[in-house]
Amino acid sequence: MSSLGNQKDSSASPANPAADVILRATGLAVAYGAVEAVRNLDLEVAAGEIVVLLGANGAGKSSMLNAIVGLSPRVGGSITFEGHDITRKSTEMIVRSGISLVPEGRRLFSNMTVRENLRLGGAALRPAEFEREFERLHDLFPILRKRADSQAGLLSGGEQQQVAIARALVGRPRLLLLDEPSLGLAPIIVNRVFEIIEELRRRKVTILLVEQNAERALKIADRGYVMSNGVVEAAGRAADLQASAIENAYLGTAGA
Amino acid sequence: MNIRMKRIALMTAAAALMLWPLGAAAELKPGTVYKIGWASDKSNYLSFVDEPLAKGMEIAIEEINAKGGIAGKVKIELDRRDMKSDPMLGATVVQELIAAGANFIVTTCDTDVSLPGAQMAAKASLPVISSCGADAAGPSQVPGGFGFLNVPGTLTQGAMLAEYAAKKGYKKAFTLKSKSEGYTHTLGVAFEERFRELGGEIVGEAYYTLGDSSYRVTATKMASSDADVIMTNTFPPDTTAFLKDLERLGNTKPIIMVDGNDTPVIFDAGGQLDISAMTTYGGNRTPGSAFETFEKEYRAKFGADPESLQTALGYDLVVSVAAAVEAAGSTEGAAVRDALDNVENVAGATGLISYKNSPIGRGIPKKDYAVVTFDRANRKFVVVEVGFPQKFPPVK
Amino acid sequence: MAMSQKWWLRALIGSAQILVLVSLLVAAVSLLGSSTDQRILTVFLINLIAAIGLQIYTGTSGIISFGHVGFMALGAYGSALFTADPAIKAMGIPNAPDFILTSAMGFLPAMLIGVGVAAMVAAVIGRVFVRLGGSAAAVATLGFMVMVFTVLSNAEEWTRGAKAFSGIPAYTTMGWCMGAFAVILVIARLLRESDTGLGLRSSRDDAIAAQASGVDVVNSRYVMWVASAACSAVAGALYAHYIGAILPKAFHFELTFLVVTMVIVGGQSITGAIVGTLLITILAEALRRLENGFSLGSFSLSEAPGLTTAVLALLIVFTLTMRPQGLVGRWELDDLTARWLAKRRPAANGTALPFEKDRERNPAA
Amino acid sequence: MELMLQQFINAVSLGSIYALVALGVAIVFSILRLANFAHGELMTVAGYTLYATLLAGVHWFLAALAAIAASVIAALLLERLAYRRLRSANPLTLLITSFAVSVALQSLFLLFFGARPKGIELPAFVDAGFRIGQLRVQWLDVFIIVITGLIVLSLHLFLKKTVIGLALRSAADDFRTTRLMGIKANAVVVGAFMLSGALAGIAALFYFATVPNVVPSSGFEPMLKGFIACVIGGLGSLPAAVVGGFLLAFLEVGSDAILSNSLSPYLDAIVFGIAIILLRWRPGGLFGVRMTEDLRV
Repeated sequence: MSSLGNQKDSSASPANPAADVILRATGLAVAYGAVEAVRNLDLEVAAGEIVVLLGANGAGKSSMLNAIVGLSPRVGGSITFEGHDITRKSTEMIVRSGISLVPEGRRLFSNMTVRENLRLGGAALRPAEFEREFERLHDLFPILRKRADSQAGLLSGGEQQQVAIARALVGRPRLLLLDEPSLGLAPIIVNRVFEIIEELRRRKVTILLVEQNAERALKIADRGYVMSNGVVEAAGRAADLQASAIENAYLGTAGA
Repeated sequence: MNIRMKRIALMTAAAALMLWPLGAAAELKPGTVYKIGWASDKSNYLSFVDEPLAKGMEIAIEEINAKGGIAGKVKIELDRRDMKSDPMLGATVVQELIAAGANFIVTTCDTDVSLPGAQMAAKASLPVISSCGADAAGPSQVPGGFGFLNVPGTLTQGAMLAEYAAKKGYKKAFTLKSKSEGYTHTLGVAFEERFRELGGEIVGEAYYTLGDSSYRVTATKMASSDADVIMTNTFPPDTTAFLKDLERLGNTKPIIMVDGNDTPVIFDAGGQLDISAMTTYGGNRTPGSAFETFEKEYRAKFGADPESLQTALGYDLVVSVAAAVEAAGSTEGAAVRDALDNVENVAGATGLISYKNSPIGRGIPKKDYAVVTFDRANRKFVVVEVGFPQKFPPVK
Repeated sequence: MAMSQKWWLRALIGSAQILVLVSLLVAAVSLLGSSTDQRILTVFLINLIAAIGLQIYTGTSGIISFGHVGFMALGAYGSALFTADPAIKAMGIPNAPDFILTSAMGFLPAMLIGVGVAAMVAAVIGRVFVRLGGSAAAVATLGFMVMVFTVLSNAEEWTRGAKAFSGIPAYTTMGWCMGAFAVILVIARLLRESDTGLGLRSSRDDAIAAQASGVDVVNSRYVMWVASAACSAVAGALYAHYIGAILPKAFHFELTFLVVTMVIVGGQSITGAIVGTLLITILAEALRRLENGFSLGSFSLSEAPGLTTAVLALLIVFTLTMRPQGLVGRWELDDLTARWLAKRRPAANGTALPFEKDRERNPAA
Repeated sequence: MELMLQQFINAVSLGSIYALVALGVAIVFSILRLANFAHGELMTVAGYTLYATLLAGVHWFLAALAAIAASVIAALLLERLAYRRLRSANPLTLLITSFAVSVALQSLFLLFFGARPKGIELPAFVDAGFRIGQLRVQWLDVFIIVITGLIVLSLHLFLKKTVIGLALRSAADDFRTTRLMGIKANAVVVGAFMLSGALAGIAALFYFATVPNVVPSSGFEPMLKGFIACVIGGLGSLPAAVVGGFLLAFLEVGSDAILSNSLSPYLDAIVFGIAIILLRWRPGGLFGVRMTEDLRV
């Protein structure tokens, strides 16, 4: 449909035009005081897709994710989720409407147990429902069974990342936002994280992923956006982006 | 007339001569107003005594003004302003009152907090009285002899309490004092001094901080001591908390208390009151007494029983000042000061008041104390003894 | 012009600007005000010195102290004991040591003794306090204030205990107050603009980063702590020699909260302390006069005790709700005037203004 | 021996009240970093409610419930009217605001009820007790200690087992991430103030059972004690608040019980002195480690 260099054209549309677009950001702008983090950004995610946001540090990727859930100060544009305008909604209402964010650095409640962390992730669920969801997650995250009553802060980084993802999933979100899930993890653990993401894909979970590890991210993603200095520099099918990205210095120098 | 008395009489005469021209110049003119300026606490912790005092003063002022004023000529006006128990603001307010034409200054119910304001009044040659502050050293710290107290002070009351205790046959006392204030300390010390003098022994001393809620450690110590009487220098709400703690420990030792507790709130303390007594003012409370008349007037005006003894002290203050102004025949500061110094047997609500030749010290009135017990069923005080201590510690 | 300005020059210019404004205020009240107004002005200046004293520590370290009124008390008693009339001391504190009983010093040497005592106490206990931040500091300093109060209330041989210590000569005049104010203002600004002060201020937001860039936070705080205690003691000495009779209760919770509120409402700068003191003095006085003046007719405001205090407290809440950083935030008067000048004459060469340059490191939270 | 046991009971009973006050202070602090000076006034509200209802002849049990309800309502009003706008302000501003709120409330109490103490007519059982040998035990103490134990236990279970409880804990740890769980920020803050108000109300019942009078400034002393207890234990941690409360009570009772006459007037100074030394040794309090720099400007 499009190739690298065609900015913000129809390539921003989902891979499968028939699929429903569930998240749509239009002309989004985010600013911290005088510092603009994201400018005039258009982005779409369709049901069942994995979309990856790429870019160097400070490109505005995390600000973008945070803006979707209302944690970053949005100064312009709009966001709709499943047809509803969520631009002015509070974080908790956005989360309750079906979007879940796994924040950068995992941010588990370190003084609480794994089980308690997950219970909060499913805060809206009734106890019985929660138990069912908790059980359901066990095959994907065996760690939950083993360490359910361990203090979250005492787990290893990889284990914490799994718990963080599980915590985001337990409330059965229709869109999962993953912020740098492989950051600071050993390579072997990173493999495990990507395995989990692939498994989620098989289970038809819609994911918007922010990732530094472009090569691996593009392998599992359907589509990708490349951000630099707060704007989208390129967008398109993951395969196209991948081919160009490897030979092009875009990703390495995007933040320069 | 002995030589000393003669000398005093001569000196008084001389003073009167010296003041003559001034007095003549400011002779009481009909239709004029005598303004009492009061730097009072309306909104801080001393307001709990100044508020009832104000009501008592109001009654006395109405009574006097209804008869045409002092000597039938000069009406009294009260200008009461808030000093929030702050000594610095107290001095400011006194200055303001002087500027507003006050003839006489009243300060709040604490001689120590009052002192800066009192000194300010003295500098302007106005007599000044603490509404119910009780430190006998107070007047001597105000220059020019302008300082007065409205009550006989902690030394005499402490001695009165000690004499009562000795009369009851108590030998060993345990005292509770606080160094948070002068009143809560000097009275207890005077009691101890006089009690020892009478052959008693102080077997224990405890201290509290004003506003403490728990007296259990102290109460436990007291209950388990070999004291045969407990003397406390507290006032409510501290007293009620203290007595409750004693009650719950099953204390049976008699408790003697001080005038700060002369308020119906004390009856919340419960059972321990049955074995307690208290010194206070207002000796004679029998039917037909000045005290009873005052209470009647109070009820007529405010539709309720006086909320504390301070109401009567407020009445006393005004009648003493009015008597002095009448005797001076002048509203001039120094003249009123000298006249107040010579006031003798003025009928106040709490009995006869005399500043003349005060045995305690210049500026400090002599009036009888009462020892009262508690009629819990009717929430009334019962006078068991009236009098004044034989001896008391000197002013320090 | 601003770029090359030396830190000490900036401090002096800033002090001079404030001094001019306060002098104008003093002149106006002295010429036009009643005797009561002048009295209130003197009390205002004493509170001002106390507030600046506290701000020297709080404004630079970002740590609150509820203990500085304790230093005021030490300054007050220290100075009063050496100046009071020996005849009165012989009556009031006959058991005090001879060097106190016989002493009848002038104001300045006695004040310096009071200041010295406070500074010494601050130096001894300072090492403990400067390591505390946050609530721990709040409670510990409050504890220090209670300890001073308790000791003064109990040291009957020296202080007459809880009773008023009187006979203190009325040395405090408007001239003394203005002189002391000027000196302390300059000291405060110099400390604030010095490397120590600047480094410490940068540590308020990020202590670790500041330490990494070479700021010795603990020692810098210690310097400010002792200096601020000494300045508070000056306020105490002026207080004692103005009021003529002091008692421990005068230096307790109420004065503590008054001074702390003045500082917090004003902001984090020396100018802030002044603005806060001015605002609270004016509000309290206006309400007080309203209460006293409103006694005509059937309704009298003075029959509603506590109402004016409640109104004052609510105004403080309102002010802080509107401006959580305090009225002037972290700015000094000279920053504000420089900014104002810059707005009027758009900078031709685009050089950074001093406050922008220096305070970039220390942005408001 | 009996004397020591008696003082021990005194300390446990006193410690229970301190612990309840400290818990109330700590719950709000842990979530908002607000050292709420006006916590004492919540107790005073409960005190005046007790006074008014008992005076009106209401049964003591209903009066107690009314008192607790009143302080919960007062806590919620404070949150809504005074603190909500300041939620992101720095802790020192919050502290001074809460102090000003405390002064304002005291002035309003003075305006409505006057400065004189108002007597609270306690039911007779409050004074009843029994003896074990020489030891005199009051039912009130038993009651205070048992109820405090139950409250601490049920609070523990509440924080451990319910989603709201978990949310309160997680908000104390990381407010932002708590919101990412779909938990309403307002609900958490309001919940914290409700709990704090309820604890203040219950603490007030016990407090006014020992001091049967209420004055406008009644709440100041217990608030200060609760605050000290929190800081000694470690601000921000609820178990630490409980331990701090008991520690402070034992410190006070212990020093008061053993001090000689010449030293006992210095009790306040000694208790504070020990607290300061403790803080010097562990600036975050005995059990708190992460909250040392909370109250910076």
